[in-house]
Amino acid sequence: MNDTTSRYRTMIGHRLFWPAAVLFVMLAANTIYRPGFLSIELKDGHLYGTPIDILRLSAPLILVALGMTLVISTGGIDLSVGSLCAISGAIACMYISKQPDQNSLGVVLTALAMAMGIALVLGAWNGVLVAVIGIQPIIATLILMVAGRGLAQLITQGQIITINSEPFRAIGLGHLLTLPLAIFIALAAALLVAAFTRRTALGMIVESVGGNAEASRLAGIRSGRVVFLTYVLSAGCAAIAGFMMTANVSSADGNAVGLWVELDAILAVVIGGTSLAGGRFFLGGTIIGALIIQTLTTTVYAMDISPQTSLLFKAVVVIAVCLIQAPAFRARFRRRRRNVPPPATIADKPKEQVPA
Amino acid sequence: MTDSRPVLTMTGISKSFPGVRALHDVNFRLFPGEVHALMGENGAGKSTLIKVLTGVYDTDGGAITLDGEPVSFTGPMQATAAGVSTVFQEVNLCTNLSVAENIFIGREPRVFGAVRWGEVRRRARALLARLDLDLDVSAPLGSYSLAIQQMVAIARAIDIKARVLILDEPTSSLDAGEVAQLFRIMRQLRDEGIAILFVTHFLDQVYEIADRITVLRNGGLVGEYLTTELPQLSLVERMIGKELDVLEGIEEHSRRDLTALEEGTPLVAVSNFGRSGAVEPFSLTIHSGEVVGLAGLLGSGRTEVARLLFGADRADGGEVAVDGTASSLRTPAQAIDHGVGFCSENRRAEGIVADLSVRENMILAMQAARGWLRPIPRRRQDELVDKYVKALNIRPADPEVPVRNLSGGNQQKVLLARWLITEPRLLILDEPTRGIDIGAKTEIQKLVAQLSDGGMAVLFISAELEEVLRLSHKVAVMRDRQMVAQLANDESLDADRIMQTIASGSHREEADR
Amino acid sequence: MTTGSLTAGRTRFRLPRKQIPVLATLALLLVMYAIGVSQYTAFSNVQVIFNVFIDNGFLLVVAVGMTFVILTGGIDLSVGSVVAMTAMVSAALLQDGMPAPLVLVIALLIGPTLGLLMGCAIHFFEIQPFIVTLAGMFFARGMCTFISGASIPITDGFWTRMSQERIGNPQGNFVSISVLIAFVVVCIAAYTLAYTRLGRNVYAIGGNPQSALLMGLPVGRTRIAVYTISGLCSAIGGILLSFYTLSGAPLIAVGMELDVIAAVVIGGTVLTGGAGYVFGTVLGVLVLGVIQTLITFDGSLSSWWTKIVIGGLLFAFILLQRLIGIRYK
Amino acid sequence: GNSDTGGGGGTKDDGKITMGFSQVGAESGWRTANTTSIKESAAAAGVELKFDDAQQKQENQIKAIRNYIQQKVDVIAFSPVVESGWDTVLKEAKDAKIPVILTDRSVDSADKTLYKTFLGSDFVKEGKLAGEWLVEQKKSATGTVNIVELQGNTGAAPANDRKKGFGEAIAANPNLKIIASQPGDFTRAGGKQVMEQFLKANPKIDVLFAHNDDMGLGAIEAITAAGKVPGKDITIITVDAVKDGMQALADGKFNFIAECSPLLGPQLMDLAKKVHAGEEVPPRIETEETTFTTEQAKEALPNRKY
Ligand SMILES: Nc1ncnc2c1ncn2[C@@H]1O[C@H](COP(=O)(O)OP(=O)(O)OP(=O)(O)O)[C@@H](O)[C@H]1O
Ligand SMILES: Nc1ncnc2c1ncn2[C@@H]1O[C@H](COP(=O)(O)OP(=O)(O)OP(=O)(O)O)[C@@H](O)[C@H]1O
Ligand SMILES: [Mg+2]
Ligand SMILES: [Mg+2]
Repeated sequence: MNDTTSRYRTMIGHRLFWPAAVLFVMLAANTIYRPGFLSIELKDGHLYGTPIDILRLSAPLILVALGMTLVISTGGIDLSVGSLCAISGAIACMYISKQPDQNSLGVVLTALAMAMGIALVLGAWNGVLVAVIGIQPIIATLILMVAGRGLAQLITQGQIITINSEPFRAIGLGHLLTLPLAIFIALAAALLVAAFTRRTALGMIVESVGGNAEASRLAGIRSGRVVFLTYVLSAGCAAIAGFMMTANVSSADGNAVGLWVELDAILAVVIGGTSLAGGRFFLGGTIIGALIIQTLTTTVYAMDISPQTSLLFKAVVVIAVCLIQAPAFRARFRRRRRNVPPPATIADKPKEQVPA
Repeated sequence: MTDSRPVLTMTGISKSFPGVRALHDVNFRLFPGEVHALMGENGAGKSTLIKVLTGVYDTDGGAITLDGEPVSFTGPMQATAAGVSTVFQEVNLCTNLSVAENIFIGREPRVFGAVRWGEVRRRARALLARLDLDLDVSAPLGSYSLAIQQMVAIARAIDIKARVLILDEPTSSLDAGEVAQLFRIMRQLRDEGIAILFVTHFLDQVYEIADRITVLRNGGLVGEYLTTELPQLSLVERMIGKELDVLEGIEEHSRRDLTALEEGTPLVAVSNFGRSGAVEPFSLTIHSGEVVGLAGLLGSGRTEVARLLFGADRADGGEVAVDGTASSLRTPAQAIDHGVGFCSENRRAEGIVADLSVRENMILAMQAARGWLRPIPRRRQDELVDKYVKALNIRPADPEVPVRNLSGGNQQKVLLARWLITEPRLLILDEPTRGIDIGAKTEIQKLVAQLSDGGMAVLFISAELEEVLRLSHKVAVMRDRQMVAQLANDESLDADRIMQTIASGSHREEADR
Repeated sequence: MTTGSLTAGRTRFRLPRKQIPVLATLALLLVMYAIGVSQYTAFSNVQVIFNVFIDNGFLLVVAVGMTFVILTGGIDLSVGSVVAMTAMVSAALLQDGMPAPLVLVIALLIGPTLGLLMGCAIHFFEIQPFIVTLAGMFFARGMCTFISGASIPITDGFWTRMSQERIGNPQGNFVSISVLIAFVVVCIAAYTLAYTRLGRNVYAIGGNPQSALLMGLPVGRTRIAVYTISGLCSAIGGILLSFYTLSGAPLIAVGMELDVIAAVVIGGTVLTGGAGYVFGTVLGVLVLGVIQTLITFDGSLSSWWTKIVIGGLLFAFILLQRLIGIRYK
Repeated sequence: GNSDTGGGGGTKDDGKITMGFSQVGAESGWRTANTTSIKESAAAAGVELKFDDAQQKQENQIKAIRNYIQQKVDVIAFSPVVESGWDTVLKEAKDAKIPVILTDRSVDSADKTLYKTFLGSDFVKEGKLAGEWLVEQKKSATGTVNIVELQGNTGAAPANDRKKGFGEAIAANPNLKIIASQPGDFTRAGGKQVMEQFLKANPKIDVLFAHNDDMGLGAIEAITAAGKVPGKDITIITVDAVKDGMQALADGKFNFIAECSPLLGPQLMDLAKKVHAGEEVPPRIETEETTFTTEQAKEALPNRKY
């Protein structure tokens, strides 16, 4: 085996290769369809262009998906993130709208702190249900998913709260160094989470708990605390995403903010290579997953795919992405080419009982 | 001996995993009416050969014939249908199903497609009776100890009317009585003309039951021998590829003067420690540098004692003193804080985290004790891991492979390393030598002796009485989930006396010194 | 050496343990019903109970299918969309004048076919069920809007009869035909899970798929079968829904998968698989139904309070269920 | 006047009318205004209201109606989530002799006796009004006028009907061309994101027709961000006339709004009383709605409640 092929092999074997390849193909397809797709221009000191849009629009999803990655890695799931986005956005906007000077930085910071605080409390609530009381995560977070929408609407009294606050708007639409601020926020969050998990031992401990909760307990890990922490973290990420979503349109809509974002986030996590059964997690993969999803959405609009077929299109792409990534599929494909009968596929992953 | 045609042949079998060549051009044959032992160190490729045979893995090359016909199974289902019945290493049953179901699932007696539950239970009871087991067959399998699960797996395999029976380390968690029971049945089956492939690390067992031996080393075939023509020593030499000089040194260690140790405050002293439904309250003191052996039959409650002492289960009552001060051992984390370590007998469910790498598995307990905010520096991790990979001879020696890819015995060593890294003051070892090859086993025994010399206390549980006797200063005997005796390990103590204690349970006066 | 025969195993109390979650659910359900009766006079009408069944017949059928999937440790997110697609296809075909029996056959084939395909993708390519069925969900929902952007009414005589036939006393207490169909489905499912090999394999795979494989069980076939069954149940659910609403609407049953999963889990089935009963699922569906009935009977909640109260009741219920479960374990 | 003897579910003959109302949900500001209007008017009119939020699900509405039948309310009113599929339950209501009033959205039952009357807006007409205004504005335009459309939720009646009405109206001038049409889900975020892509994909956009104010408001953000001036570079037409939308219209960011009034409460209570008393009511009552231009908006804005 010569050097180039082996390097080629390791590249192909890298976890992020396939998600990245899919993203690349999607961008390429768009560019072929509409040559201007990738062009970026500088206008009044800001960069504009579809790639920038994709980055900016995927920022909230990236945030939510980062938290979701950790939760999923413990073998859990957090369905309440969408509602948490709505609640945090609603609280922030509600507070700001009540203040005489909406443009004061102090007001905005207070609003953010308040909303973040409440989001963390709600995250802690999820954490207690899952880690202390031992309710199955999907149900535990379903409670807040349902009730949380109600809470968000309760806060806004069912109205759409419109505010006029430049500092708040900046979270969604501001610019820094010619790029949208949202990109930096998402990036900072990603780096923070990465540092938080990979520079400390938290990442490994989370993976250990997700991989085998009982073994982790017997190794002295206080898994309850770890699981609890991930739900709080997830809520925190969702809150920031909520700020971004509401800042984007300078208004809080308790009903629409973050609707179905939990599904997209889970999808991003899984496309990124993290197993829903828990265990290993890949933050880089998650980010690529989120970008894929946003590119998909943008593509639907850009190619003017009819609304009637856009969901079909999404289904096809999701399946294609996952098929290409699935080792079993690739193995089959390769073997077909080599003309050897297909093997028995075995699920080699022993199943660990995750506490409900 | 058999001179008929082999019922099963495997020729030129090769199998690679990413980065590991698990099997390389291995030949193997199995005659009807023989017990054929497959021997080799941990990671030699025994289990892989069996999995290739039964179609769990597909081969990279080679051919398999059954009754002269070339076969290529796509999975155990096909293999079973063709008359190859297998007990895989590690218990592979469904703990959520009942005992009876585990035995008969896939082959339930039915009328018009409906399972006859009464019949299933009746037959299960009858079958287990043959193995001298009296279980509640409708209780979930998970409520029984690993050893019993192992017996159930065997029961399932022997009930399948097969021509070839494969047993991958079936005896690793069984005690002598159970083994005898199993051998009785194996002989019976052999006499009926069934070919039996048997994997074990117990040499005595091999010489007791096997007619023929095939030795693997590092994924390659060393040779096929008739048991009668291969002395034990040369078998070992063939397995490990060098001469063996291991057993020396340990013997002296044991029967040492206990009184020297017993001075001063005990490291851990528990009294009236128990848990209803699991273990009757017991009292036990363990001093630094002392090795306490726990002896008893299957299900006598040894594991329960260990779990209580580690806080894996909560005790109902009783006092605990560590270093003479009252303490509590209510959670594993607490126990670890007190310097206790616990190597579970059930390594798959309670030991390894299969997804994580060897390195991560090893440092897990130490990291947990430090808390997640203080990660162990990578350099230090590598040092520690390196040290124990070498010390325990873990293979493959790459600490970054997922631990799931290691052979069973090597996984066990990783677990051991996990606890040694924490430098515990009391190490509880529940069946640490299970599934470990003879070389490694003596290494571990030596290690235990060394550790105790260095002042570590060890609670040692093993189904092998000889091992317990060789290592312990004191032997606590369990029967029916009661600690019936604690015997000093002096000249007068031997396996027979312990068995007697177990049988009669009348040595209470010697307990609680 | 001698061995005494082992008398292992605990036989402290035989019956409960496995059934405890289900029994807890049942008890709490009765308590909830009692609260309803004491608070609202009209709640005690027998018809209220019948209505819970009439209104949740399709949910029940779909939940039964989901029970199979969850018992194997999988999940099927496509059910809501498949229900909608089935209803849509039936409505569209009937509108085109196709005879009812033929429509029934076609409609009942679509769901299982999609389920089969998803099962194959999950088994052969080892893609996570969540993703495969999510794609299935997108696909089926896309098909709905593709067929028509607006709802299609059904005027076919057979459908109308199935919809409006009242079994029992038409003026007093009655149930619909859908309820009977749902019951038949429940019984068949319960029988399948308890008494057939397929059913037992489902539990085995849920317990430990790798062990099941090594025990020589047809893991692949079973896994594909459960997704097909779930597809079939969704198709039946879709037909029942089209009886129920006498129409096909592209956005009907949105989010139904969550209701269904919630019902199954409330009924005591563990999401990781291997433990649970169809009877539990029936109870789970009833719990959701009764919660909803309670809220409608109250009739004083604003939209947001409705959601908060549903969440609260769900929480109270699950908490109690959990506490009772722990208490008796 | 009423002799309130109260107690439990609405028993008949206590003089006070009990009404069961099943609302679609609380998906938009428009809807909450609608709900508030109904609740307030019920209180004012002395009608005991049983309110239920169906959370966008037809199944839930059917369930609610069944429960109202059990509770023997005097009148049932509801805004159907979808058009079809109400015959069975409406028949049950009819058998129980409970009159039914539809609000906001209609049903397509062939049997018109199943409900007493319909009260609400005509979405097709709203679309038409918007289209007609545009045709009028652009009648002198020579080249093609490129129109983009932000639709409501796929399949929702207002979306379908407004699209239809608008399309019919602009057919009058072949120069008017819809070059892109995508759902923005009635939300600001949706409107914004879709508009951004419209702007990228189409160099020349003259007109935006948004199916509601919120999407239009989102689109304004996108248009501004792209360096264009909403209301000038791109003519914006929307439907609804909620407060924020009216403000935008007054500010000249929108150009035209076709009203869709949520304040159905008073009319509904009137109808309920009439129906309960057995009076004949017309089978279809359309809410009084108007259209707004910038000037009219400036005038109307100060007394806008929602
Ligand atoms: N799924 C796998 N992926 C990668 N490597 C594997 C896998 N299974 C086994 N191996 C490797 O193949 C080699 C042979 O393993 P095998 O399990 O056959 O050993 P064994 O002889 O059964 O050992 P033991 O006595 O410890 O059970 C080992 O080096 C092991 O690490
Ligand atoms: N959760 C449980 N439910 C019911 N019975 C149990 C449970 N756990 C253990 N037992 C029973 O308690 C007894 C003691 O088990 P334990 O595992 O302590 O035995 P042991 O002496 O360690 O035996 P082994 O050699 O099998 O490990 C066994 O009979 C076992 O079946
Ligand atoms: Mg092995
Ligand atoms: Mg044990």
